[in-house]
Amino acid sequence: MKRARIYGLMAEFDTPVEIVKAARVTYEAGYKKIDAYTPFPIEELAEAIGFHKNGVPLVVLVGGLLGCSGGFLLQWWIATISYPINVGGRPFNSWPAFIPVTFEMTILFAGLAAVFGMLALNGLPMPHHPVFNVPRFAFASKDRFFLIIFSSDPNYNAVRTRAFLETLAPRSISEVPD
Amino acid sequence: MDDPTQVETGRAPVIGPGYTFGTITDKISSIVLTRPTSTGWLIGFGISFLIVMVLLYAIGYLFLRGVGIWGVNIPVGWGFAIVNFVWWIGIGHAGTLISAILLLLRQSWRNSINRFAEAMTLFAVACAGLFPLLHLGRPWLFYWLFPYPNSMNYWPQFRSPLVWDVFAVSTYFTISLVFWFIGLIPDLATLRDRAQNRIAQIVYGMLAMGWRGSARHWHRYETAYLLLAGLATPLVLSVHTVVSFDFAIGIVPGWHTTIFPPYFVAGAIYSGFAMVLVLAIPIRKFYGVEDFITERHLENSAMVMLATGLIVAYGYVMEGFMNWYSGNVYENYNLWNRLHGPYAPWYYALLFCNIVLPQVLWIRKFRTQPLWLFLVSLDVLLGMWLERFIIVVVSLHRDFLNSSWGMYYPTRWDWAIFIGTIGMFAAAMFLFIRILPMISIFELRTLLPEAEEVKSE
Amino acid sequence: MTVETQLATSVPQRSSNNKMEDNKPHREDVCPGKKHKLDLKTAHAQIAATKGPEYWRSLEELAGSSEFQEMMHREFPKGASEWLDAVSRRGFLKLMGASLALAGMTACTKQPLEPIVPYVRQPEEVIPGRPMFFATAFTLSGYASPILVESHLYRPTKIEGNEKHPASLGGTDIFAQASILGMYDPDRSQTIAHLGDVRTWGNFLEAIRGPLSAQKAVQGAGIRILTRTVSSPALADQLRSVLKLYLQAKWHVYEPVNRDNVLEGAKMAFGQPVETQYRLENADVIVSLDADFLYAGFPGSTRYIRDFAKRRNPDAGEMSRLYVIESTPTSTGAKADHRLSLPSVKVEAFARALGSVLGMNSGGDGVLDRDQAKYVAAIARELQSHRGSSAVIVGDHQSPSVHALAHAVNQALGNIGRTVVYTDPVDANPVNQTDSLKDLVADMRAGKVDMLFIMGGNPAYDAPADLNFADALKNTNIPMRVHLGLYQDETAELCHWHVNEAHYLESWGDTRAYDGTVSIVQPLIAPLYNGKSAYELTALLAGQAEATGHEIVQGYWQKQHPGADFDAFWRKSLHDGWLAGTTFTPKSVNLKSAAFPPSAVGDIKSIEINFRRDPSVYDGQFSNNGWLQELPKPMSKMTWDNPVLVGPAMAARMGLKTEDLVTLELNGKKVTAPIWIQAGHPDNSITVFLGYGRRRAGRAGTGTGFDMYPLRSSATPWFTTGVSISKAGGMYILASTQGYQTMDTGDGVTRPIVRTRSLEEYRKEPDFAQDDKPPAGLTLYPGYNYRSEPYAWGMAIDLNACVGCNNCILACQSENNIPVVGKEQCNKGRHMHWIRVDAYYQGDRDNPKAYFQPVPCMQCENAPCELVCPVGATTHSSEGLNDMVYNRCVGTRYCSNNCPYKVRRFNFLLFQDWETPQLKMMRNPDVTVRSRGVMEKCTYCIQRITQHRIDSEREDRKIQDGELQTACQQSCPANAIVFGNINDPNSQVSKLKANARNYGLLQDLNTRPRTTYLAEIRNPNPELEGQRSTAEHG
Amino acid sequence: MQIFHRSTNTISRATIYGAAFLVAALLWAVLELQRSPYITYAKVVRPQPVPFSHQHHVGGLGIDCRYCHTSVENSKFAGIPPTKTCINCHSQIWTGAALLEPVRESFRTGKSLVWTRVDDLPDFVYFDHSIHVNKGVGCNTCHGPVDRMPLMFNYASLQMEWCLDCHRAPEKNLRPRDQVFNMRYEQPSSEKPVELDGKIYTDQLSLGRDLIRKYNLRTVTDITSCSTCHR
Repeated sequence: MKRARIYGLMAEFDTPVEIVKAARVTYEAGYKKIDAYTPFPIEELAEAIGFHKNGVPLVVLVGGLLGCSGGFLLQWWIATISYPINVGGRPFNSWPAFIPVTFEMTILFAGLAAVFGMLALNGLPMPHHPVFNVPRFAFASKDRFFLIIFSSDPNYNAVRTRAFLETLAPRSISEVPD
Repeated sequence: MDDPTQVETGRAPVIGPGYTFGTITDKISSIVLTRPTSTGWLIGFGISFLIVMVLLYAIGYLFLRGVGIWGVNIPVGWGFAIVNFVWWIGIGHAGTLISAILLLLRQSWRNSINRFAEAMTLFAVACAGLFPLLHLGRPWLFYWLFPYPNSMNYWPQFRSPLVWDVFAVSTYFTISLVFWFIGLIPDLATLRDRAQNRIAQIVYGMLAMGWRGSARHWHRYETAYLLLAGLATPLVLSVHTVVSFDFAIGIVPGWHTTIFPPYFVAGAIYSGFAMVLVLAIPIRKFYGVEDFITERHLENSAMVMLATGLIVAYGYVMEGFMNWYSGNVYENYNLWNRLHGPYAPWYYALLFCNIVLPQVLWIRKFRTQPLWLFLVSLDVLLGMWLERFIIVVVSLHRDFLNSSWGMYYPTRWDWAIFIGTIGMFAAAMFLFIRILPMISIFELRTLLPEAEEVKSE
Repeated sequence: MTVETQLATSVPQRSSNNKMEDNKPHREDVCPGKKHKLDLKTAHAQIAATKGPEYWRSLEELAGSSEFQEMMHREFPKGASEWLDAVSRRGFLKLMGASLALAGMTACTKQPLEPIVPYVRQPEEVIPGRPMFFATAFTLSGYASPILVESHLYRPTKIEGNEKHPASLGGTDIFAQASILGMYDPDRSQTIAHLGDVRTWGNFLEAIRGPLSAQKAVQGAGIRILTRTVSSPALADQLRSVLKLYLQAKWHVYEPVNRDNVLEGAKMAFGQPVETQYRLENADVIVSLDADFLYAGFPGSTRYIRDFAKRRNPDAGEMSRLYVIESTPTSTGAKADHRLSLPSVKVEAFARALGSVLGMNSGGDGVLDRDQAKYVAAIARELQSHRGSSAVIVGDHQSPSVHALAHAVNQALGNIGRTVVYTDPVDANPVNQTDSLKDLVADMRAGKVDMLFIMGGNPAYDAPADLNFADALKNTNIPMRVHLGLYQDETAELCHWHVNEAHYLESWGDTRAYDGTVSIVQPLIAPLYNGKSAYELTALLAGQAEATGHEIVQGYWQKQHPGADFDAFWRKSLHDGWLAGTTFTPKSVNLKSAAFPPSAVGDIKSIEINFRRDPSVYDGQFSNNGWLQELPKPMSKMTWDNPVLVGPAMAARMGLKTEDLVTLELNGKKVTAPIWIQAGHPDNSITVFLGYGRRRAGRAGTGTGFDMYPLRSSATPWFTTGVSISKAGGMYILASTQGYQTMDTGDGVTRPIVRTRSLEEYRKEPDFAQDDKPPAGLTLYPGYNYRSEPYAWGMAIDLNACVGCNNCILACQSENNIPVVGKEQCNKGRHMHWIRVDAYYQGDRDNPKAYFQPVPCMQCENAPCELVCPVGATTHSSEGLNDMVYNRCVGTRYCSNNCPYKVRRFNFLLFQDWETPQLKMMRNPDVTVRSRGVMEKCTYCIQRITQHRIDSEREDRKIQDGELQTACQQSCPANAIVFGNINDPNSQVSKLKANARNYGLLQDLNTRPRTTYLAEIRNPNPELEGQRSTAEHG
Repeated sequence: MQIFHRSTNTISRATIYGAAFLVAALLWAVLELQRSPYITYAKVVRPQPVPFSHQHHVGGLGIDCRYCHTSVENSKFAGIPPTKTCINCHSQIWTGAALLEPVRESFRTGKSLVWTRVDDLPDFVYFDHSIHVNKGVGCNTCHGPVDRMPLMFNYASLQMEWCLDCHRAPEKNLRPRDQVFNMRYEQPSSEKPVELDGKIYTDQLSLGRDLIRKYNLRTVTDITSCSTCHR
């Protein structure tokens, strides 16, 4: 593959403990544009790279409220405005009977919001990504843990950054072509 | 929370000793990625596929001639179709329950069974979803149950539990589906990276949507997953509650009972876990994953069954008691009819299957020995089916006016469609096992000591 | 005959006051049916496009289509293929239909282009879209039921009673109502046939000319004419003139269900044949000796029901008391205040005992036991204390002596002229029909017969077994045997010539009601298959081959009513439905002998067998009528079969269960049939019903049930002893439409379904039926306000008046296009009747009390069915009707499950017949024809309500009370069903609902039914109370 | 290793989020279709044996509707004229016209003309002309400007929503009874006021409301009950 510009420098570690340690050090060393890749969720890691709160809960809340109000209003409108009709002598707005559907709609919208919100915020789907250019990255979904410093980081410097990573004693360091 | 690594006295661990991230990954992904397919699988799938053909034939004939080919009549307007519907929906409760509720309860042992439990849920709900459609007199008009702007200016009737059903079941299916899919994404990524041939890579790659295990992604992922669990928990409880409304809202003696929602939910979990065991026990044997689905899992599931079984038993007792206590002639007769009427043998069979026999689970041997547990689970599945039969048919066949009493006899078409759905369910399970990781790989990884160390620091 | 002479001459009574039609039979619009739809329309187009004779010819073409022929020759009950699982041809059609349906949802809503076909010249009286009503009369065994026929563009669609006629007063009977289906029956004989090959009328004239002229020479010594009972003055006159023409010719009469005993009884008492009429409105005490006078088939029953019901109202005047002494349980027995279950052979003894107490020298041996004797005493006392206001009625089955005895008793009690009236016989040729047939057979065997004309009737099937008529017909080579009949039946099979008869709705004629009043029978439609009437055939014998029925009948009456005003007289007669001044005047006859020779009854100890006309198919002439076949018989609710009735005690003794097959053997003849255990049937006695087991009836009648005629002999046509019963082994499925025939449930509770008390109890506690009425404010909901509406429809059904005659069921079936589903479906509990009549037995099963309860839709204000319908296919109208929108229904059947009254009916399969053109013509165009997969139910005849509302609104007025009647109400001879506006406090229905007896069925469920019931009050004789266990208080 | 090309990112996102819109679009299309003339035949001329022109007979010659549609005032069915009605005039005029041959033939042979139904409701809908005409619903309110139709077509969709439009607000369309058969009637406006019982109306709604009272129409609840049209 022709030499393209660099996306970042990637260091490979063996254990969760190492990567978390490494991430902390790197962050404290002033590298802010970094990320870490692991085969399973490690809560500490997010904090380590300075990622604390995310927008998912808000999206879900909005979705839930939409579903709830939408669900009830639909039924209410149908039963009292659109075509009010006497069913078994019950009042047009028999709201207790509308609760189940309202509830289901709430869950449905909130649930879908959670899923698609999460995907959107994560920028997925993204089948193509520079990190995949690194052959060993295949192990990120098995038993290896990767730390990357993006070339976009102000402090990034091909030579110094590599040196810095060396100090973290990774199993390997590889350049990530963009 | 309990440390899965240390083995309590006599209690099996949730994961066998000596596994690493790597070995777990390889062992599970190999089941999917290895070629060629095992003959056992081919035979099993072949048989279930044939049964699906029977189902299709039966459905074709049904649409051709109308529901009259079934045993339904006046007074028994609902027969096998609704019985099977409730049965399947009930079974479909275990998956989401395990993945959602047990997740919230931090029951880490769930990690190794939730994946195929969820799949099982989806397929069960799909089978269930068939029946409300098939049992319609004019199935091609099913879409009138959905609110859509039409030239008649007319809408569904939202006071009807059947409409609630439509919403509950479709919501449940959708949420279960996305829940299951979200859980799959990291494992799909794993498969993508393990897959050897191009097609597999592309397919798994597409489904994985480019998951790369970024810490940020994991963070949002976990939040979303947790929220979904939080949403799915009330949902799963609501679904069978709504299904029970189909009956509880009616005025038919034997239907019109306030105890139905809780007792239906309990029953659902009961049969759900039974089905989980019926699937887990053979699977762990044939694919040699006893180390991931250990006796511990079997035992825990057995305990859940025992507990829910007792709730169900309580339900029966209260039902009977209320029938008598109400002092209402029709309610009284409903009880009498169950005990002495033409369907009495079925009622006693139900009591035996659901209440008497499962008590053996008090004995540890039956909880831990796969074969026994398997048989008990089958018995529970049968029992729960009988329960729905009693509720639907026996309540309807003798209600208020003696002049309108009748009997219900299922026809061969009733049976064909019932068994057909079982075949459909099996076929789907086979396919799932073959092409997707039946055990959540990444969640299993978190159970390993190495994974725990981070926290212990 | 052209349609002009046919119809221009017929006179409508009510012209178009409440129905409309727009040239197309309405149908539910569903995709699978779609494929047929175009066929249907074009077919109809073809029919309507042509006019006059071609109209019918084009119909014949349709009827002649191969598809139709194929169906006609299928020897299954109608629609049999529906439940034969093999995919039949029709099944295949439906496959295509279904696939069309599944092809695409939107495709469903696209309508095909429809032709619309106007007249070329439109008749004056026709307003397109509005029906006309013609008065005519239906005749059964010589007795006429005066009727009005609703006609849409000259297509008769429904039969109603003629309320202006004294013999009807608006009521009808089941046979009259069902006869409309008989007319459209696609299995009817459609051609003249010679040895089975199709021939023309011309051919027939050819064939008959020679032999007839040959007979001239011998004064017609070889001519024999066999008819059914003839009460038609014109026909009788014709026949007599034929006999004058051929002095040696003979006219024989035979009906399997004849009144020989009545005739002989009258002769025995008065030396002359007389007709006995009863004036039940004057009767305080009625004693029925085996007389089923409250059910169709008993002359005058329609009127008797009305008069009887009038006297059964505990709130107005003195309530009459009815004693019934009978063997076979009948609906009359069910209404009795005291029913004595007595084998027929002992009834004579009972009568004699009664007679001797009342001072006849009637003997009265000691056959009766203590209880029975007690009855005799009690009844005698009652009769004596009600001189002039009592009536003893004897059934046709009882021996002449019993009839004579009854005449004597009535005379002695001074009832003549008050409750009992004698007139000339309605039968124009009152001979002993059994003897008449015997003579004929004798002549046949003696080879004296050269030409035999069988006009109507089916002797080959229903003649007494010992006469062996069929054999006589087959093996005594009579050179010319001619059969005139509606069907190519068992008799037609054995005749050289078969002439297809014109149905009475297709031809001119006249007939007499039980009171002698003559009605002109006017055609409602030109003969579908160019059939000939008996009048025309007789005219042929009299040498007037070309005479039309119209000329014959009008000609005859012109002779009777000469004078300038004949045309006016004629038009009035046609319009009113009867000829003024033809009613018989009571005649005074005096008892000639007081001797009552004992009639021979075999060994009383041995088992007795009763032969009875079937409550549904009568003597077999209606056995191809699907409506009647599927009509649940009043006591057993049996459909499509005639099991052997056995009493509980006897069944227990012999170890018989319902549906067991048994073999009956009587003087050498054997019949195997299933058992039905009938509560109230006396011990040591069984009952079999005639009219089933036909070989050549048609798709509905052929092979249904069991032929009992082989056991019936001319000596003992109604009952005899000495029958032997033996288990034949095996079972036979019987389709009864009622699941459970008592209000007692297994847990020892009696449900308050039919609420009843004795008169005294009622007087003490008038509001006994109210106990469980829920308080108005019981529900959580505010409730819907109907008071502000101009109309709020409601119905009240008086259980006291209802005699379980089944009229309402048939009226509803005819009015609302309700399909016939066949035995198998009935057996599955899928019968479609919108109104049913439940029969409940209470108390001692050997002689229980029985109650009838008609159950239509209750139109609940808090309707449980509506609440659960997911698509809102059933909702409430502002006038309180529980609307059912068939085209919205998707068929979840949830509504039916949730209906505590189970009055909803579901089209589990494609029950409606979309193929047969005749049946399409019969449909009521104002009611949607439902297709497969939709729920249906009673809506208080919404089509009638709407029509009356529209008509009244056009005139800016309100609908008058009584102006609007539901079909069931209109047909009810007892006025038991009252429908109207409950927002109008003065309406009849409001008044009834205010009555203390008024209660809602299952009212404790707070469904607030709009249909309510008036509790039943019985008027037992205190002297006899406790005679029988009375456990029915609910 | 990199399995996918860079472009797949955009493509995959486009497909996922695009799918949503696609489904919506399809649904919309179906709903449009069911209202389209393809289904309703609205404004679509149908094949007829004779090209009868209402424009000529009504607009041109000013023949009253009731001359042909005789039963419109007292039957649910307005009535299709028998051939005789045509011949009444056409035995005098246009006796030779080739176009009219089918009519003459029908009259000669006694075989009816077979027209194609124009305003055709489904068979489960029971519409009654007489009541509408008598309560002040004009012919052209539903049938459109028949007097300007050379060939006949159904003006409205005849779908339930269309019926309900009027049944839910009759005042929008009512007119005095004597105007029902007036093809040129216009709803009251300040330019063209309508007079009724000596009162001058300049807007439809006030006229309509008074007519509802005058002709004592049933309430909207009444006429939107299912059984009003379905039996």
